[in-house]
Amino acid sequence: MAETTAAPLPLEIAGMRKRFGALEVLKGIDLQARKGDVISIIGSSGSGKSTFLRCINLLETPDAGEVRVHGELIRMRRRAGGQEPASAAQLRRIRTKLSMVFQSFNLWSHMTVLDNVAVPPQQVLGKSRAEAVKAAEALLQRVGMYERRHYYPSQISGGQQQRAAIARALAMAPEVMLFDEPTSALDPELVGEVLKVMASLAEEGRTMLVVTHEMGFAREVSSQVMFLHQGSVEEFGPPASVFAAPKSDRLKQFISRSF
Amino acid sequence: MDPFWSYGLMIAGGAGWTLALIIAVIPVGIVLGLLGAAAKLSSWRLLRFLAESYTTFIRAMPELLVIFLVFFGGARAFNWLLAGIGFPEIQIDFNPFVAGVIALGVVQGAFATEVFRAALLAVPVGQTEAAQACGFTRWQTFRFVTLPQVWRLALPGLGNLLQILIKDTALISVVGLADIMRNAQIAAGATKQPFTFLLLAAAVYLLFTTVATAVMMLLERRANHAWRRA
Amino acid sequence: MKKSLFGFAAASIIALSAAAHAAPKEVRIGTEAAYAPFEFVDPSGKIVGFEVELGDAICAAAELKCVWSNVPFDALIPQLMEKKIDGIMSSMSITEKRRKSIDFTSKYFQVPNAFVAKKGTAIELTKEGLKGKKVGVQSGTTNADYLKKYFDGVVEVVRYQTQEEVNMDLVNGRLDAMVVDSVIGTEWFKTDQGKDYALASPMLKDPVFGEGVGVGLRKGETELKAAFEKGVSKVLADGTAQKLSLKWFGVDIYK
Amino acid sequence: MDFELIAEAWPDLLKGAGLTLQLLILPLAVATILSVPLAIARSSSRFWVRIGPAAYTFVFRGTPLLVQIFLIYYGIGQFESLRDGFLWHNILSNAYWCAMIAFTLNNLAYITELMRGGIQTVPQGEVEAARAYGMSAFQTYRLVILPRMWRTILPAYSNEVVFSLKATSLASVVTVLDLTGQAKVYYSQYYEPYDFFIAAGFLYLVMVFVITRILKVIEWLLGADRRPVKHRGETPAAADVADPATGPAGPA
Repeated sequence: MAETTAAPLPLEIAGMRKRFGALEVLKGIDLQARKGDVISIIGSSGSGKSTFLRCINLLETPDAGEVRVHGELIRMRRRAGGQEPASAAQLRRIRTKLSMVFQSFNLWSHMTVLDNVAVPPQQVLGKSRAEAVKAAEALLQRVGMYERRHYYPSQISGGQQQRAAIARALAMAPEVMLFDEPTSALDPELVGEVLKVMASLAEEGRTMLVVTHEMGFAREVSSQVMFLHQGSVEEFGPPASVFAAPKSDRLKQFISRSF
Repeated sequence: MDPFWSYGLMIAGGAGWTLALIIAVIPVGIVLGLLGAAAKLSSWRLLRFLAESYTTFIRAMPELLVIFLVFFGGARAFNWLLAGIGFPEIQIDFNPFVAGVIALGVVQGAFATEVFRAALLAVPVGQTEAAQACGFTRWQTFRFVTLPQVWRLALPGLGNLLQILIKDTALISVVGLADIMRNAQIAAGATKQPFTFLLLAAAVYLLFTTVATAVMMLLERRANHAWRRA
Repeated sequence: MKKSLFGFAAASIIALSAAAHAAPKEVRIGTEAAYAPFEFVDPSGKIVGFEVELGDAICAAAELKCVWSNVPFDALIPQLMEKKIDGIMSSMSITEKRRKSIDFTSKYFQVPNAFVAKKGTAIELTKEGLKGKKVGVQSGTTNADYLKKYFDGVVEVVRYQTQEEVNMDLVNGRLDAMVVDSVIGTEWFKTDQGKDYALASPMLKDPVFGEGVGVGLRKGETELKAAFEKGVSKVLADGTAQKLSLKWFGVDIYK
Repeated sequence: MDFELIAEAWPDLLKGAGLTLQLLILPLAVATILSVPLAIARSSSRFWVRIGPAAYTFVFRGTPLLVQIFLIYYGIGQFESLRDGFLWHNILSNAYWCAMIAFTLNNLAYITELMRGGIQTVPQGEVEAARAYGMSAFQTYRLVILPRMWRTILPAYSNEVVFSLKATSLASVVTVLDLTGQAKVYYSQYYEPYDFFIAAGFLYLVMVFVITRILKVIEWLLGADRRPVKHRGETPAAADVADPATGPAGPA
């Protein structure tokens, strides 16, 4: 895993720690994602997997640890009781390289599907409206949402919303995509359409971090699986080894409950 | 005595009238509001029409104009009305206080109608159905099931109305009630210190509205008792 | 159930307000007590002033029990007509226009009116002299009628609820002048607030100002009018009025 | 009712209604604009940022507008130094502007609280999404929070506009001849309580009706995101009609 390459890795995380009050949620986590890696992060609820993902793009501020995106370190500075990003501008720039897909979609409900996808590149990346719309339309086609592009989020199903949200994430042309339990809020019959889109992204060679409960996806699509338990990495490896030959008892137990 | 203190005392005395006005208007507003809500939800079209016109007109009229109408024209209208229904000997004295109670009561009633109507509609149908299934009469259902819940649902709206009422009482000073505002104006005119005395009046009103907010919060907490977890 | 509730509400409103009508000998006098030194509210909340003392003397001479109530000036006549009060003593001049609505006793004093402005200002009573000036008056007074009759569209007439507000705004500099009772003016010049002001025109003589101040009464109340007439002539004849004038103004306004 | 009297007063009443509209629109517009930064400060998590606006709205919502107008119109005259100044000669000496200032300050307090409520109801997830996509605080407010807030508060805002319209009648107390002021002048000339006040009331009713209709239309226009879909009358090109479920074909 710790293989050295000349080109910087898309995402490197070292020693990430986070506590909420007395509870230590992340106890020093390291992760390196190579280009094209699809890393599934699994674990029971409360294992810290969502917090880990949210700490990567600093929606939660970690107490300690380093995040490097394409070799660039997100600079932090100390402040009373922890740390904070040193440069808001740098953070914003790096966040554009780490697109996030949320559990509850979080589409902007006052914008049409098209605007949801076109506005961030236009506003944040400074693209022209025409360019942003053209790109957005192509991406919506890609996720099968083109003919719904003038609908508002409340007018379409959860699965459609999540596919639109994925298009929104793609529109930023991100280095790494972060998926925070993207199918957990969906009715079972809608899960498939979202997973299918994600699988096609993996096929394209996108670098993805996916917090998920979908063991089928983790086993069949991902290149690496990270099993978190109480804030620590319990096991890490290719799905074949993690699922077929789990070493720890906890993972064995987890797997037996999950299938 | 130093004029500041004597006029200050006069403004404090005016607070008595303001308080009396508030206390007198509240029941008028609540009764008119309940009647209005009942009329709006009744199956009788004429009643619905009357209640609808009442709230539409009154809620569109400036309070000051309602006060002028009642104060300058109320006695004539009322005496005419009373003579019409056969009580020519009854004379109603529309002094500023009575005019204030009627004008503000009518205004509060129009707003309270909307508050009660919304609250009545918000009581789930299942609740009354359950009561009827237990063999309650319609009155018992209203008294023991609907009303307590309406009260709880209407309280926040009524709290807003109380705030409006407290501030609206100041308008009665324009037709001469010796309330906080009027006395503050007298003090302002007599002392050359309008800012000082008007600020004092503002402080007294702020005290009133703050206490009213606290009281309403207390009432809401009590009314919500059953809905709180132990 | 609804009917009885409404009946109850109506009955309680009537009970609330009908009580005052039982004793007929009591006469309710309306005055607008923001007109120092004729009538004003002292810090203890009592209505006092020259006209109040004179009115009490008139009532005593007429063998009536007078109760004073403070009513906005432009509400006095309507209140009288609607029987909320029984008489008006509020420096209200006897005019033809008011006679259409109410009755008056003979006058118990008469004070000419004039323009008041900053000391040293002389106001020319012509359209050119007053052009564009902002002139304050109390709403519903003969002063307002005068300006409307002769200078409508020439001066900007600013109407106030009370005379005290006119005084305040003249001092505040929002007005160029005011038209007011000359006695009100001269008394006000003695106060700290009014010390920089003076009469700025000759006394105004015009029918709009009426024939002096009388007690305003409802039409047709001959008995009450006779009683007040008796009272008025008595205080004028026995020197009470002159004495009160000296007490309040330092001059005899009856000369 | 005496229609001849009303006819005589009518032109002046209309003139008064025009003034009433001015007293409504200008203060409302200024207050609405100023409310945005104030509401943002008011909902700040930092005590020292939020205390100022909080105190302001507490005082201005807790005291009668009449007191506020009197304080501005008569009260300020107490300070002689001010009476010689530029501000006095150009603005404060004019009752019209004093009323405008009082209404603006009053509206500002109410609309600020309204907007604070609206800002608080914006779903945290949508704000988070804006941050996650690299939007600055300013962009987040402009593109996500404020548009959402407007849609939430519009019905309450309409109520505020109606209240504000009614409140303009208080300008008549400081000599402004607005609609109520004109009615009062005619009343004190003729002592006919019904004609002028009812005619004025009718004009207020018309204004309320028209204003609420306009606001309803705006509400409707902004409410597209919450209405069920109607057919939008556009035929998607044949290429777009890929089955959404199988469209982005990929191995599963």
